[in-house]
Amino acid sequence: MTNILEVNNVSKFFGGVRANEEISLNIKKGSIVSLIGPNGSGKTTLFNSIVGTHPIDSGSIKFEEKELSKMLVHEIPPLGLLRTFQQTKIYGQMSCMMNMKISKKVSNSYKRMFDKLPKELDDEAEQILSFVGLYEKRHLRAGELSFGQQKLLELAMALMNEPKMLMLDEPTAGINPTLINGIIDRLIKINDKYKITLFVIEHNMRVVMNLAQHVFCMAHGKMLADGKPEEIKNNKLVIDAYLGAS
Amino acid sequence: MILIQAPFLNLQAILDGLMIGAIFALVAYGMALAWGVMNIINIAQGEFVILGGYITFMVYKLGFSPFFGAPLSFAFLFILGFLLYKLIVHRVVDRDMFISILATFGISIMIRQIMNLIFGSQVETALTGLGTIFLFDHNITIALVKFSSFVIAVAGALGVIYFMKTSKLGRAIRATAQNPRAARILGVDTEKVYAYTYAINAAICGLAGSLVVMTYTIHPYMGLPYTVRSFMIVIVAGLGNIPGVLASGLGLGALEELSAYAFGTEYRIGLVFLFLVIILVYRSKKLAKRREYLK
Amino acid sequence: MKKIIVTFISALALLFSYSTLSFAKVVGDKIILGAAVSLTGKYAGSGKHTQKGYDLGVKIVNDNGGVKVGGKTYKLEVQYYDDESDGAKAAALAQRLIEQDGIDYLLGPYGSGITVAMAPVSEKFGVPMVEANGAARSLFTKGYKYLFAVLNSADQYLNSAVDLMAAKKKNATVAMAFEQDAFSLDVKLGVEERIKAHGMKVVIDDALPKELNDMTATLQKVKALKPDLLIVSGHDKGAMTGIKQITDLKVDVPMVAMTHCDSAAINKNLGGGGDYTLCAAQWHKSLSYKDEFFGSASDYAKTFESVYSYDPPYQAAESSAALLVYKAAFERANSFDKDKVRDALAQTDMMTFYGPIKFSETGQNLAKPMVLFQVINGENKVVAPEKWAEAKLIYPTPKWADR
Amino acid sequence: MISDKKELIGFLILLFFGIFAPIIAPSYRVQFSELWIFMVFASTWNVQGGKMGYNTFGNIIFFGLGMYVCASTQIAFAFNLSDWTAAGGYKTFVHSIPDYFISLPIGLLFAGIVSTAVALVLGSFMLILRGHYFAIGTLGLGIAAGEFATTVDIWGGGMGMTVPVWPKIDGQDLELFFGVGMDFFFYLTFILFLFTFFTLKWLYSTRFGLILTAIRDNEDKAEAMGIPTMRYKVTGWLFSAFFMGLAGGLFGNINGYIEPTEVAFNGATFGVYMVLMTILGGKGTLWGPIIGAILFQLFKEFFWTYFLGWQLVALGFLIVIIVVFFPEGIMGWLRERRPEWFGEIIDKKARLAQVKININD
Repeated sequence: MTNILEVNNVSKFFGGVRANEEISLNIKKGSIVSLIGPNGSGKTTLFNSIVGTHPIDSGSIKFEEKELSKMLVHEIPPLGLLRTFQQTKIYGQMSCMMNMKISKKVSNSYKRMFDKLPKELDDEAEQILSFVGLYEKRHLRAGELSFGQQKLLELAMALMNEPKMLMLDEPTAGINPTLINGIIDRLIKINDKYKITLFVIEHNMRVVMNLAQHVFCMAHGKMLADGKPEEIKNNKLVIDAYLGAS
Repeated sequence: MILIQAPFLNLQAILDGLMIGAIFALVAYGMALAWGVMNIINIAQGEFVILGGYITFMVYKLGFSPFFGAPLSFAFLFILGFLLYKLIVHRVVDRDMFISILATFGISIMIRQIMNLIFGSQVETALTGLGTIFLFDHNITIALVKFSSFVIAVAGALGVIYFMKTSKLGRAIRATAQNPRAARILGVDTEKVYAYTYAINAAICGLAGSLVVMTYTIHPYMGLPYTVRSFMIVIVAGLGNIPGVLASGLGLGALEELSAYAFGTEYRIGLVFLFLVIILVYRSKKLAKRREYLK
Repeated sequence: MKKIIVTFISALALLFSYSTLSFAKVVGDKIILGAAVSLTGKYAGSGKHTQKGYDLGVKIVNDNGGVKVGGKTYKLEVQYYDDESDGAKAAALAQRLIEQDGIDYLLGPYGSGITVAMAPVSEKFGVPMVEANGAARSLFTKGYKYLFAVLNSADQYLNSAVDLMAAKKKNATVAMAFEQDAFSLDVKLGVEERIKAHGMKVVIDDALPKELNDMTATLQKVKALKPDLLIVSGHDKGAMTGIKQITDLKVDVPMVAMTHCDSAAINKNLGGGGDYTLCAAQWHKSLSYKDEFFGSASDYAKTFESVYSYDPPYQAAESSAALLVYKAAFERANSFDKDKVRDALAQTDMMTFYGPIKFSETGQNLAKPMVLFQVINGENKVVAPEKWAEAKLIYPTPKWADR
Repeated sequence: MISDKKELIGFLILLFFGIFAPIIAPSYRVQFSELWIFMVFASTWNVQGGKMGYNTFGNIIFFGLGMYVCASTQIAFAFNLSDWTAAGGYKTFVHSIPDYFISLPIGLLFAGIVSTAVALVLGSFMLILRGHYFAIGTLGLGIAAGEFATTVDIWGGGMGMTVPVWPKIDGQDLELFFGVGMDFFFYLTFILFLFTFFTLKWLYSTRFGLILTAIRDNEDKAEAMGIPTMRYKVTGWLFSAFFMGLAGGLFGNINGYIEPTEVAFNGATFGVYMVLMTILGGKGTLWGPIIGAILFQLFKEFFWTYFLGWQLVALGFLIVIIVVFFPEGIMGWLRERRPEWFGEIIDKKARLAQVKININD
């Protein structure tokens, strides 16, 4: 199977701090991959580097053979690579439906700028909202949702955009534990129903074990180890890193 | 081009510039304080200055030397600032900054009009009776009053900085500036700190004002340029960079004078504002390269 | 949307509450004149002189039997608005005075710029406006029919100063600093003509900003280039700032000429710094004009001082004169029809404490000359024209070293 | 075009005043024209300040610019502009009737176009700034514009310039079928308001409108979702600039006299009014600015009449009250009280639908 994302020797420094150092990883098309590591190990920085939030100091990032590292933030999603945020980012003053409708992928040509939103969008949006279980809240202002619900909404918005690959930053953080299994099921469903590659930062090992087919582990800005979940679980370095960190 | 015909004028211009720049720097320092600590932009800055000027002018009218007015203006504006905080400003401190801009703008209008109603809007100035020094056989002229106001301004600024470094309140203010929540947890009464910060800011403006009325002229509607100048100075220096504020204050003064010599006084205000825009854009362009923006 | 409806109803209510309280041009025994003067804003200083001038005029006219029209005596009254020294607002207010308050006779605002903004309105509605503080000559070049100015136009202000200079020194050098506004730029036009006529040389020509409080740059240039004559025009703040900094910097110029010296009271406020300055004035209390209401010019000064306890600047005097003009016009017209009054105004030819008033075709008062006085140890002494000179011109200004 | 009933009522009321004001209250035409223009101010400011979350003090630039461009086009159409402005004009210039009515629309058109073009240039670098930096930056720009306009001699510099007067036929104002100059411009301003109102109504109903709101709520997210925000921000500014330009052109003609810092680029009054009106009525809504403008105009007239000399103190006080106690404005207050009016509902009955979907999933 081909690689959808290839990260080669990416380094990012903030002043003296080595946030990412010589990170390399490949992600296979259609797989579910998880990225773990103690806090401050540079996971989110890596996400930011990939989606162009900040320029990287060295290395290369290829998404379907296209070099991302020189692209601007808004140029990357149209390629089909999307990310969600650890601290949820949603359009607080607008209703959930609006949040969904805007997220629909449309070309940004000046011609299409002033299109009306097609009716069938409502249907699609409602489908996906109900899929993540926000259907009845759909007319509320997104800002009024709980943190967990906002996470779900952000996920739904991402789906609305029909990406090829989705990068989720701690999708289960702050979500009611009883719902977590539901989330896992849905993520898996997303993966095989919509054929979306998932790249998930996650702390909750249970989620990782049930979700990921392949796991990368970072520590202190370096790639520590990678492999099948079970291997990682029993990997000495990984355990030390976590213990060392916690 | 007169600056080339008479080379001494350049030096003259820079000297004049530094002397007016000191006053700008003082006002700007006040703004930086309020901005850094309370995260509000005080549009009423200029009106505080002019009001301070009028207090000193009153003292002068009563027949005292305006120099006695300086501490009085300082004290009066301190009280006024404190009251204003308690009445209005404390309601906008933790709000969106634009709210604070508008609110203080409202305050500035009120102060301006009330000054006009109380003092009338004749152009006023206070005479110190100080002489003039000539250097390089009359090629360089320095009005002593300007020079002394320069000294007072610098002394005032340094005084406040010293106060910030040493006194208990000063330390509390600096702590709050760095991290209000942490400061609160450590038992700093941030409300009190804010109140005093705003009062100190006003007081500084008052001092500057009394220097303005001694050196130049005032009337109730001359506030805004001081506000915008100080804003610009703070932007150029960067928040929390006190020496930077003083430096760029002096720099702006010199630049203005030079431009006034070169293009004529008429462009002066326009250039100030244009310069402000250029600085803003330039700095954010630079940040944009790092895909960031001025926060 | 209920809110909107409520709003509109209240809007309607307020609307008509206005129209009920709007004045008529003549109520009972009162003739109501309308005026928008600068009570706030950058011209408020002079604007208040104007208002006091009007009020004093009204008072005196009313105390001396008021206005007799059709055998009935009426009292004058002025309805004021505050134009905030803002041309746009002034124009709107003029419209408001005419349309909502039903005013048929306007008094001018303070300042050329604002008069220029108001004149089109009075013209549009055919309402006569007697103005006493708008000197811009553009006012008299537009063929306005309803505008009457009791004062000389700005381009005559400082000409005699230039002439004096020319008399003292052949091809002298001149430094000029003018504010960028309708008034000062007109002063400049006049001055430039004279300068050309005398073949003088302009060495400095600076433009001053409207929010002026520092002229150092200009004055330092003057120090460097040593012109014979320095001319400054920038309303009160120009005069104040100029003298103040000339004093501070000890700038030696043989002759300094300014406008607005007396409204800024530079002879009192600046501790002798203003001495020897030449000042253009529309009027001066030492002039020998007379009328039966105020008496002589100096009587006017006394009356004014007794009421407002300061020396009347000419802005006040000319404003008071405007009221006399109206009184005479009403009585001549013997009617309140605004066009009759307008025609009566056009025929005005009278002597007042302020000087002779006779309007040209364009509504300009050409009968009265400007005067030029010099501040001589704290006193304003007329030095030109010869006819009224009460003191001899002191030239050159003594060096600061010797003062 | 107007679906909602409440909206319809509001609109009909506006229409009523728009058409009949000169008849029922002829002496208030000026205030009404001003009111329509204020509504344009507020509505266009709302595109940045309300919808997009970019609080600008700079929209006044386009107003002033439009004023000058329109006037000078009108003049240049018939005469030599520099003659006209030279020293306030020694000759008197009078437009012939056809000249007047041909030059006016051309002038207005130019006013709109030039303002828009300038907005494109300014926007492309000013809109990099965010938050209060943008606010103060545009403030500086606005004041600088006024200061530099005083140095443009072709526009009469600090003296200002007069605008062609309404044509006269042997001394009498030309009567059109609906009245003289004042009425003419009254109706023009009203038409301009309608034009603005419906354009913005349409704009807000498109994807573009939604994206503006998205930018306000979370610009980073919008970018992360692949929206080139800069392009949308600039385009949004173009709309405001165009209508402000037209408004300026009309205002110049109504006022009859243009002066740089007091009439054209008067940021201290108009520049601030438009912000207040919008906040008073409610940012980010279509009707908020309109309500705000009405209330503000009422306040203003009231102060002028009953607070002579104190009116600006009162205004300052009003500003403080508004921003301190009603930062959300009237519409915001309504939204708190009546969320359902704004379609904020928890849709209980739809649970069934949800189940259905899950099944066939």
